[in-house]
Amino acid sequence: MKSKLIQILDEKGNAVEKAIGDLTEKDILKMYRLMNLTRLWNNKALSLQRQGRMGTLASVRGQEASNIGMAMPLQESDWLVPAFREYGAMFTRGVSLSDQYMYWGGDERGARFPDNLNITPACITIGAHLLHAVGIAHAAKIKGEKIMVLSSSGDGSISQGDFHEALNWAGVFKLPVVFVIQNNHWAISMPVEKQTATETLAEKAAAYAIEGVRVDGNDVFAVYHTVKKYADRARNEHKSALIELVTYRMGDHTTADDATRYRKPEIIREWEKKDPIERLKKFLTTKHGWNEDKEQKMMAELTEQVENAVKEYENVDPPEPETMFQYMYSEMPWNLKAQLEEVKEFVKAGGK
Amino acid sequence: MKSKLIQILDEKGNAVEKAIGDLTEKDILKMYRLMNLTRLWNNKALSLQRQGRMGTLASVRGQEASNIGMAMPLQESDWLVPAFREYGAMFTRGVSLSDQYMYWGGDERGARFPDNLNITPACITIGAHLLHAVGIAHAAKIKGEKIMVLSSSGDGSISQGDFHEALNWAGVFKLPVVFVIQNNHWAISMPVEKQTATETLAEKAAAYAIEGVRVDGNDVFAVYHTVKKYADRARNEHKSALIELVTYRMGDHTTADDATRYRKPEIIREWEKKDPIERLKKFLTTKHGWNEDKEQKMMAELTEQVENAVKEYENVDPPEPETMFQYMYSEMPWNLKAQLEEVKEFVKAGGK
Amino acid sequence: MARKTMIKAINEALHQKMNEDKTVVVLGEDVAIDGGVFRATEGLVEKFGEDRVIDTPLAESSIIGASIGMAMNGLKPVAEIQFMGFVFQGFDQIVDHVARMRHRSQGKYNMQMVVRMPYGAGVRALEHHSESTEALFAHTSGLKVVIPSNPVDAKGLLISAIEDPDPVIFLEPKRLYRLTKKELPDELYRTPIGKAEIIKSGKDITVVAYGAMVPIIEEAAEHVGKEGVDAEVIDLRTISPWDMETVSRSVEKTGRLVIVHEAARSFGVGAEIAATIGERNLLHLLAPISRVTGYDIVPPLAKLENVNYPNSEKVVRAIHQTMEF
Amino acid sequence: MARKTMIKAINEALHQKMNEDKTVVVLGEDVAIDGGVFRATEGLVEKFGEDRVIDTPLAESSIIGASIGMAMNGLKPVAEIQFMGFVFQGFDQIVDHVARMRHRSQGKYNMQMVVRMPYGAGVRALEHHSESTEALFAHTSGLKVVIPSNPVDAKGLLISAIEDPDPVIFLEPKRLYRLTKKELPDELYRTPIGKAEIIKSGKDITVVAYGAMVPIIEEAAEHVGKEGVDAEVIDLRTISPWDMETVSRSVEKTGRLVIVHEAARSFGVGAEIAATIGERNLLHLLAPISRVTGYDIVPPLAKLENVNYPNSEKVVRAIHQTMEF
Ligand SMILES: Cc1ncc(C[n+]2csc(CCOP(=O)(O)OP(=O)(O)O)c2C)c(N)n1
Ligand SMILES: Cc1ncc(C[n+]2csc(CCOP(=O)(O)OP(=O)(O)O)c2C)c(N)n1
Ligand SMILES: [Mg+2]
Ligand SMILES: [Mg+2]
Repeated sequence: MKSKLIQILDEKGNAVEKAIGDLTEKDILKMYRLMNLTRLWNNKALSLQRQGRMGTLASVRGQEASNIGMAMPLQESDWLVPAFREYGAMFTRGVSLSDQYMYWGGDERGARFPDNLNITPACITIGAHLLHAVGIAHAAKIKGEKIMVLSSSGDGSISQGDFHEALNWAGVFKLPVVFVIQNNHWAISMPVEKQTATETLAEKAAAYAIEGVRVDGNDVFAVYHTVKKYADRARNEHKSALIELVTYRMGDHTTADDATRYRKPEIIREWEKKDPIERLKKFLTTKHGWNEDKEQKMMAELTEQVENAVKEYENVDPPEPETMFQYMYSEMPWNLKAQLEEVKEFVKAGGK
Repeated sequence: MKSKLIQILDEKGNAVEKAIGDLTEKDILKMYRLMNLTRLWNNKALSLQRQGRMGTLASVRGQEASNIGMAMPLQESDWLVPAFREYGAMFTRGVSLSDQYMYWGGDERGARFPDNLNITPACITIGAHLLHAVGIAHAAKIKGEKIMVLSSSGDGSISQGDFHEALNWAGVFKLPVVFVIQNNHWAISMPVEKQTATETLAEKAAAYAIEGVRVDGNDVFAVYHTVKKYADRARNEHKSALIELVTYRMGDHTTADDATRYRKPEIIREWEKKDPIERLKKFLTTKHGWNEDKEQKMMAELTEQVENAVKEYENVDPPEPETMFQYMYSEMPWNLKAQLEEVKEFVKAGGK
Repeated sequence: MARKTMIKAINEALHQKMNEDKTVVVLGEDVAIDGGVFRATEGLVEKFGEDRVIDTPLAESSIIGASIGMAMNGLKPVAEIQFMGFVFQGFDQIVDHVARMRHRSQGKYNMQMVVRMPYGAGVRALEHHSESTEALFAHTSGLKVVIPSNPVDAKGLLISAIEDPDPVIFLEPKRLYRLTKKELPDELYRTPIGKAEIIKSGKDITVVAYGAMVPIIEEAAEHVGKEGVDAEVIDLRTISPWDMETVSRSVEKTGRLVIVHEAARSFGVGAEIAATIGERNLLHLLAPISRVTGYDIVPPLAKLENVNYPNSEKVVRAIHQTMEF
Repeated sequence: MARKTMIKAINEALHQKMNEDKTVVVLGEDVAIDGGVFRATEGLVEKFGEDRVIDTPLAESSIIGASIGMAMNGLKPVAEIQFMGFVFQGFDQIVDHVARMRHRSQGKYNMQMVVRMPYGAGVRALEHHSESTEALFAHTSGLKVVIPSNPVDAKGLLISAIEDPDPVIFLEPKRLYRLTKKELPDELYRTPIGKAEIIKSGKDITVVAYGAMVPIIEEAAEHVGKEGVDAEVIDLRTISPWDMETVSRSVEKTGRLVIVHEAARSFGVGAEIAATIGERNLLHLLAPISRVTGYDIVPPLAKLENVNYPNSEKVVRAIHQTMEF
């Protein structure tokens, strides 16, 4: 049972005009900017990492259309519940570039998103956050809020019990939650074919009596429109859905990984032809008069944004030991107070 | 997507002759005996429980065809991996009546099955044992054993993450395991409709690229033949399957439960018409010259068996405190040795 | 005011809080139509409806995980795990998410939620129905762990737990659910979390317990009282954060300490109390700190349940040994 | 014999046992083609094939649960959990089934299996990559918990663990994986489970640790040695069952004890050691037993990792305080 792949913008940059729908030039340019911004941020982070100025990083290269396309259709009161390879989606919703540098640089303070952003912190334990998404949606239903919740996770997440439980719960209670799977073909060294015996991930939706669809995840138009359709349905009709975005992890799993151990580099060249940014650029060039001048100007602006974010990240004072203790509870219990005192005394006595 | 219900023996005792297949009169009489034995054992346990001579019991009444029908097709080297409402299946495979009384009477020694029986102990944590079944099958595959593994669990188990993980693993590794779900319509007070949004449980098989079928679980012929078919396939072709047995929990969830709190007693009368034993009796009467004489003779024999088992159970010496300690490890570590000494000293000093 | 059982007290706390605060919701297996297998949630669905009293699929990870999301989106979930033995299916959600979401989001998302579950032996039930693994929660930073020992505290502590901005693991001694009745104040009241209660003051020896063991140490104290040993009896009520001050002050006075819990001894709650009091009060100690506990085994089924279970006789013995040291 | 790292020692133990015993299988996420994210299982799939070296779906409950079934059906699985922080998805399988199957079946089914996982901080990684929750396993009756501190023990203990008829939780201090090399015997050898090692004998104070903390206490002992304090340094190697005799005898001699672990302090492994030694050796104690540990918090990300982590300076300080008491 193979669900067909939804595509609007093909690898050559040709689009099914009609399917572009209500996306204005402004929208499309916004997408293009965000996709490029995400890639620049990512490349910079990788190079900082190599220089020892950044922690272990999970590169998002290749998944920019999935990231931006899933976040753009969300309304402000909707929720984004990400795993960890979604900073493009986070930027789209307003998370700052420097906060993400801080987070990946090993500074927890970068995980504090502004109060008005409905984004949950990165979830590292695979699959667990799908249940948080379900709970947020369940609360919305109880409170009568007209919102929806979008969770994003990788192809690896479909093997976890929590994936099943989340979709089952959403099906039973008819909750406004859309489960997006970024199928980037790999879970570290495990190809998606070894994760499950089904041909597609979308078809798993049937086990929960919800709809499942499969989308070209490198086609930002298709991602946008599919997510929008199901997000709207979720918000209006309290129907859940499973959306498989077929994309590719162009880099190593993280900077601690070496993908050449388990996959042929040739495959990367194949997927480079499907690059999500290239195709949008071609489309913009053909249809919206995009040119190298505009490109260079935009890139200069984005690069400056990224550089400023790096500066901010690198100039911030290191976190105080207090920050390890202060968020554990609303009020520190005696043991934490005593331990914080221990730290302070130790530091005062010249300890390191 | 509603899978159709496989039935051979209908509620009136009429059977699709052809479909009875290779079942001999002897086989059928064996089934009938075992189903009655299970019910007698069960009724006796319930009455012992009311008299305070037995622990909390999960009644199997109504599910005798499912129990016996799933166990009969197994070969000696196959494995049965039950939850806790499968003692009919256990008896079929050779577990003694008195051992089961001991177990439900709160004496762990009843859980030691003879070495030659491939039956795992009752699994109380819903769903967990499905993964044990998968592991047994996986080992068989690795060792090249030509066997299969049958797991049995309730309709409630399909909500657990472990259910999903087990079926996914079986699908990925193509293991000889058959997952039988005894859909008795209830998980304590939760009707199966609230457990999942799908119409049937069998259709969930699609999410794992394995076959799923739905069987009248009160029809011992259908249960037997379906399980046999998929058991043989599993053994011979290493194909997994999901079999939903549609049956009914005629009693309370356990003796600690009061089902009138959440279900109308009328429904029981409906399901009494579908009683698995009654229908087989009618069939035997019409087709195999079964009569009241034979019935009474059989019942007398079975009742004696049960009474003997009760005697055995009630006459066994109470377990020694050692038994709490001795099976924790192959060899007791110092802390257990010291604690066992503590117990002995305490008892010696007159402690209670 | 009327005499009521602990299960009734818990039920009353839920009724009153749900009535007072519309953001409180109850969820779990069999909590709605059945009113909970122990009847803790009886009558709630009739009064507050299926939206706020939710019969869930049979899935502990979901129950906890969904509660997390609900708490993030402004509700105050009170989740029930049917028996403590089944909480491990949802353990990742508790230790990796409930306990950490506040820290992970650097204070943005409180986890104002309660996970209730009956714990402990003494009801002659099946496997997994007699567990006492509170130490695992106590060791998990970010959680509070509360265990009442009587109806009055059960109501007051549960109300405090629901109002606490931090996540509370609320362990109910099922053995005591219906064992005794106590005069229960009708109004909505709070019993402070983190504060032990000195049930009986005494000068010779301190005896500490919580939950189902409290009646047992009271009995033991009464017994040794007749022999002239004046025991101070402390009910911890909260084991994380436990009330170190109260225990420590008591040991300063008595110089002797017996700790009682039904959980396995090794690496249990008693170890932390003994270790901390040993650290703080070494010079006050007139005898080694003694632990009376369940053994390092699987909680036995009915036939051997009592052999594993601490009783007042075992506690009396430990008191004697400590006094005679 | 050649100088090798701990990760190499672990890899060698797996190679040699798999070679010797065809029933040993290895399974986990990324253990086959990738050779494990830390390379512990490197080269195994090439040598022993995909049947015995199994890349699994991303599902910890499955990894443990399937291992249980394999053990029941005559294999000796060595499961890898990629990081200790992810074990909780499989925690029910461990505490409710691995730890209990032998008892549940009254001796019919051994759980001869090993669950390996890297634990601990010190590699500046993401959340859930620095956990040290060994106390939760130690409190679970039915498990053995082993933690090597050097390449030689790592190999010998892992071989013993695979041969042990009981289930072993094998915790590998990832910080030490490549930190130092030791002369590693080439042959297949065993290091006994349940036996501590006295790394350095001394008469003034006993310092106990395990895993990643061992080099730290060695360093501290060396430091105070120069000041004239003669510390006895003990590597526990197994924390359940821990070698009480060795520690107790040492404290009889020295009268002083410092316990070091990176896990959170409260209700941690140190508590049990302190409680038991306090019980047995009260009259030998010249000073309170001291614990140097991580704090009761979520293990911090890179920027604050070192502040939480015990180091030799903190241990030296605790030794000073204990000596000066
Ligand atoms: C529960 C759990 N187990 C193991 C890991 C270790 N791990 C981190 S990422 C990863 C692979 C994830 O693959 P996928 O879900 O496809 O996401 P992707 O990395 O491709 O974005 C694994 C196994 C984890 N983070 N959580
Ligand atoms: C993991 C887990 N959670 C909760 C329970 C408590 N419990 C015991 S039986 C049961 C219902 C089981 O329903 P089902 O799977 O349909 O089996 P049945 O009782 O109908 O045979 C529940 C919730 C349990 N045993 N295990
Ligand atoms: Mg992936
Ligand atoms: Mg059922």
